[in-house]
Amino acid sequence: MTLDAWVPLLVLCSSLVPGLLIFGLDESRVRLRTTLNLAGALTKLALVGVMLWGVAHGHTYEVRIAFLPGLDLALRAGPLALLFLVLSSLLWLVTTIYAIGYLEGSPHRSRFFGFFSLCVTATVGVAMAADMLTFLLFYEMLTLATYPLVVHRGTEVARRAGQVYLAYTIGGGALMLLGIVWLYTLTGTLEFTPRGFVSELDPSHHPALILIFIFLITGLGVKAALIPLHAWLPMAMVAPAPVSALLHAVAVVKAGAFGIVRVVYEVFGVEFSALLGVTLPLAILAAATIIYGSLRAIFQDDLKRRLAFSTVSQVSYIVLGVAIASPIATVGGLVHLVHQGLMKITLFFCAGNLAETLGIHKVSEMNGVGRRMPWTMVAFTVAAFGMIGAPPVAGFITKWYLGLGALDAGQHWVLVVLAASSLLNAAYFLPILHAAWFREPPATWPEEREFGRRETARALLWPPLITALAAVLAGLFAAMPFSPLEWARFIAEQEFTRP
Amino acid sequence: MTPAVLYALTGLGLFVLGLYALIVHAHLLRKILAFNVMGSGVFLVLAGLAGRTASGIPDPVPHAMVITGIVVAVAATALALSLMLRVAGATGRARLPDEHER
Amino acid sequence: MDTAVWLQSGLTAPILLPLTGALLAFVMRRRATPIGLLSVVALLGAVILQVPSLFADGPQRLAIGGWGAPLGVDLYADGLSVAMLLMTAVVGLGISLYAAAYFRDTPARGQAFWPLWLLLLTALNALFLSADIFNLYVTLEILGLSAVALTAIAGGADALVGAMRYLLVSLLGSLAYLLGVALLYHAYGTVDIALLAERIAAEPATWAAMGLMSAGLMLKTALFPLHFWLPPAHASAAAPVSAALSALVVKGSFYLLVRLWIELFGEIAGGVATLLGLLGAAAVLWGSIQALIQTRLKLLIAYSTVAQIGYLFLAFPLAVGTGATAWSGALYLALSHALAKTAMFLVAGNLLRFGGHDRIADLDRVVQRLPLSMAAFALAGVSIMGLPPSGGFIGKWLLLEAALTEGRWGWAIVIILGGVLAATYVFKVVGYAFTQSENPHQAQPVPATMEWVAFALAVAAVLMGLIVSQPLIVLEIGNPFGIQAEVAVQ
Amino acid sequence: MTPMGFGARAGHLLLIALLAVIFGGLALAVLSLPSESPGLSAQVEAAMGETGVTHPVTAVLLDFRGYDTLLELVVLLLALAGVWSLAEGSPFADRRPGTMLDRLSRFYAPLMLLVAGYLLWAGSASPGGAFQAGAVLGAAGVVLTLTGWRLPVALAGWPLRLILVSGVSIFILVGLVAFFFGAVWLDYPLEWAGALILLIEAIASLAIGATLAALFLGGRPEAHP
Repeated sequence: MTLDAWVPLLVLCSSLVPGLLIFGLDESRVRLRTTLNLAGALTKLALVGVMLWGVAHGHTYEVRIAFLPGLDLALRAGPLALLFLVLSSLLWLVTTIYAIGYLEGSPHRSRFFGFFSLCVTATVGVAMAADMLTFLLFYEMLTLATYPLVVHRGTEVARRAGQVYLAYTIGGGALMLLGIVWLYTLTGTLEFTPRGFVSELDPSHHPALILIFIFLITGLGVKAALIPLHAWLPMAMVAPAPVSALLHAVAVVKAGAFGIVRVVYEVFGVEFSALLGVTLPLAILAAATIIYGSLRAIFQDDLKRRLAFSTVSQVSYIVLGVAIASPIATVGGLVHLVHQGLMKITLFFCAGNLAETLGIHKVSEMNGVGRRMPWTMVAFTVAAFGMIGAPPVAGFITKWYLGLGALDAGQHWVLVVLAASSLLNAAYFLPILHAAWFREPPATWPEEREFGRRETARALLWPPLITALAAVLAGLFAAMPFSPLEWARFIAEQEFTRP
Repeated sequence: MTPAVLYALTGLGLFVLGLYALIVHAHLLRKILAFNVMGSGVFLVLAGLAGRTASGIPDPVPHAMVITGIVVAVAATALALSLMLRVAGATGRARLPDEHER
Repeated sequence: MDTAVWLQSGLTAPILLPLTGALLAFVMRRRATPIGLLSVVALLGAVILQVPSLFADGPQRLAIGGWGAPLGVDLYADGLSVAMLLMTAVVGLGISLYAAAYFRDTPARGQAFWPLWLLLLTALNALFLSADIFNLYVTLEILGLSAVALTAIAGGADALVGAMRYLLVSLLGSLAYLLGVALLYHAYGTVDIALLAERIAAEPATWAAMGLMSAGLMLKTALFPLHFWLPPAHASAAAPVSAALSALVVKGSFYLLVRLWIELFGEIAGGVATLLGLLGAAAVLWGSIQALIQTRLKLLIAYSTVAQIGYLFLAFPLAVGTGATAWSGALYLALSHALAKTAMFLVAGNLLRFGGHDRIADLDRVVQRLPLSMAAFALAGVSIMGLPPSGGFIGKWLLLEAALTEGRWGWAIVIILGGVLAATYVFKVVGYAFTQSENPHQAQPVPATMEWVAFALAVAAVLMGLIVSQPLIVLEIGNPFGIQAEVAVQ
Repeated sequence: MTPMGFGARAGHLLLIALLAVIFGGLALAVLSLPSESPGLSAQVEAAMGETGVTHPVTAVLLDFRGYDTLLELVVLLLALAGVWSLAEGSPFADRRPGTMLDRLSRFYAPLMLLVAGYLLWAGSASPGGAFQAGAVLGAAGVVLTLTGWRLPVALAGWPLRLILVSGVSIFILVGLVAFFFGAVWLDYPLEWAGALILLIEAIASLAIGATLAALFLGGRPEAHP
């Protein structure tokens, strides 16, 4: 094995090994646990940085392990993988810092951080998987690693939520398995290939391929929370805030969306998908999810549930971008993978801060909170504007490219969806902002904790500020090399350019 | 019908008869006896059909098998009876409880 | 040592080592535990040492007493036998280590356990190595009787009644099998499997023998609807015994059925294969649903065994046309199920020891209090559900591949559905392990050995999914599935 | 096993019909067998010279299929181990016979030993052998047990267990002798075969007799005073 082949494995191990070590740690070893967590996160970030530089300069990072006869387990860090890798390793670091602050003094932290690390391991595995089988492996591992986080609190509500979460994800995984084995019996390979590997099949197999597409997308759509498979997501809100942040912005829903990207571009090929006639239904489904999620969000008083429905809506931008099947829309969809992550994680961090510091769980309790916690609410505001699509925050870039792409592909109806969605986004975010900044604060907060001069604990405050800043920078410097947008263009070129 | 076949058919009859008793009777002792009847039937088939030789001297191999089979049956019966006594001691009846466990 | 002696010690050691251990443990009651552990370690060593020579020389045949078939009894080892031997030795070692700790407080039961347990291992190994259908009858009887006696060791009305029912079923199965042997011998003049394979023809005697032997073995393997005896017996036995019954004993009769099917009956069976598959499918669904509605952990695990046995029988129809893929899949499932199910039953034993009960809804935060055991349960569950990477996943993948290659949708859906149901019942347990019970209970200490053994076996079940090629190559030694003869690994 | 549930008449008739079908099928199979079949007679005949015994059934039992017989001894031992694991004491702990029974048994027991010895010896040439001898020995043990004779406490522990396992043990050991002659397990050297088989049979019948008697006793003799 060359040195380059080791890098993907090291990326996996940088969270796997600390995770396993943490399981064995006694609850009281706070410092060692924190050291392991941060060392793992920093190592991963550094390794991913190396790969980013390498891939931009033409290196390939690939490792294979013989598995079944004719099938390998393979990890490969290509441009698309790196988009997701950079996002997840960056946000892991931030979330870890946040979680350390958030869970200070609460029980079972070794278990929590252990599964947290496994969760990230699975996510980077999903990102680097070079074929459907490896993808499935990490995809299922993600399900298993997140379950203990969802039921972490050990209440009856948490157990029920866990049950629902599993029912959806295991069912989805089973459909995917069926689709994957079927695909394998037809093609004899599962390797992700730019522009797909099924277009050569005899046209008599096209009905089978359409069914396989449906199986795979259904399986992935569960995690990506496409309607009607989204019900688990709001229920999973019983988990601690860092988990919600992780589920929504980095790991679970992103793994689903990323999988859809892989399937459309590198299993079927976007042009062949359009030929099969499966992209338009997918686009309509995504559009319906966007509108439905936003509509439901408006009527949630529970802040985390409102954010959850917002996630349902926002993740489908990615799917929409993919399903429009034009190069420009692809850029919009891919870049939203990163943008939505930055913005949504900020929002969840802020929600967690409000709950931890003031005991605020509901939108109706947020009157005047901007005065009590200005920095938190600044971050929240930035991210909310991003979600609505106001420039210069990153969300604007997404919507711009999606709109251009839809025009380019002649799908004008998408513009209506985008406009409606932005209005709805505004409808569920602006009242919050208005209440937080312009209403009088109540005499007492539901459950206030004292943090001295600062508005809240330092480990809780910095992460949302950093991610909010990142969301702004991603929007402002979208044209710079290595910006998410430029990277998404780099990928889109590979997927569409034909000799 | 040669005697060999007659023995074999008798053996089959015993086998099926034993099976009937095994299913129908509730008392464990009867079940154990039924199993012994079945076993005898099998041994009769095994040994009876060994007589189909031209010389009239039966094939010795099935006879050795029957001896082995009998010893196994004796051992199994001993264990079964012992177990039956324990079941009777523990539940007060030498029969299996009704089918609620199915 | 010259090769001849080496060869025969390779074939006889798996039988003689545990047998000698059993005799010594029987005579020297007070030393039974160290004797037992030593024999099982030696057994594992002997089986492992045998593998390289099989790779080098292909399948091995040993004519005991120098006579050779048809007069004498032959031992025969190919990849299939060795895979089963390895499974037995590994799981056997795990169960032995566990039992040593489990019976520490009840020495009388321990002294009764060891000879019976070593005889059970003897019987299994003799069964996996025998090439003679009458000899196989004797091994089946040893297997059945030792399993029954072990079940009864737990004492208590449940265990005794379970053992009694098990005994009757086991004896009935053996007699049906023996009648089949009688018919085959008198029809073809031999009881050697290889010779029978040459002579067998599609005629009434063969069909009758097939019916009798298959029915007997199905009864012993607890294939739906003949599974009724299994849950009460497996659930009421002592933990190490439950593990042995579910992991190993039912595999013995299943192995024999596969052997007979491949060598003798497969060609002439016709629609019977489909019937076996349908019963298997029914077992998958029925067993899983029953597992799901159980309120006691050990019964849940026992019904899970009923379901998993069903999976094994899906290979019978799927092998028609796809051959090695389907058989490899079923055997892979059997091997990883042995590891996973042992781990599960041992965990159940730990929980029983810990809380004094196995009511699922009252597990009361065992995730925190016995983390290692619950980790073992969850990991074993991963394999039972068939999620990657685990041995169970590989088995299901191969079965699915066999089903979909031929476009047999019905079987594929059963395979998938069974996995989803398995996930539901496994996570039912895991979910309750996180929550606080309304009936908090006294906690008894659980010896560390008992936790670590379960954990190690569960990890092994998962690792089976990462080291796939080696077990598959072992399985192919001597081409036991009789297909693709030209590409068989020699 | 549905004893009472099948009480319904229809179910009962169905069962009988099913069993009749099974019988019919099996009978058809038996009737379809060739009316004449030598089985393995000829091969046994041909190989008798290499066995050291002259009775074919004994040759099959102890030589050709000696391995089966070894396992069969294991089954007996196993049953005993099972019975012992079930019951700690014997139900015949304190039972005294009447005078008549006592005297008769003292007369019969030695006679039965003699008969057993004869059966054993005869087995190499005519019907008889280890199992028949062992059965008679076992019966002697049963008679003695019933008439109140008890194994001395000093012998009831490991010495008894040693006797019980001696049958299987001698089989294994004699089998291993072949190893040192470079032959296959359980292959007796021709010139020794007769003697070795007799040795195995002698010890095996003792073990079988002891096992059968112990099975009848139903519990470990040393477990009660």
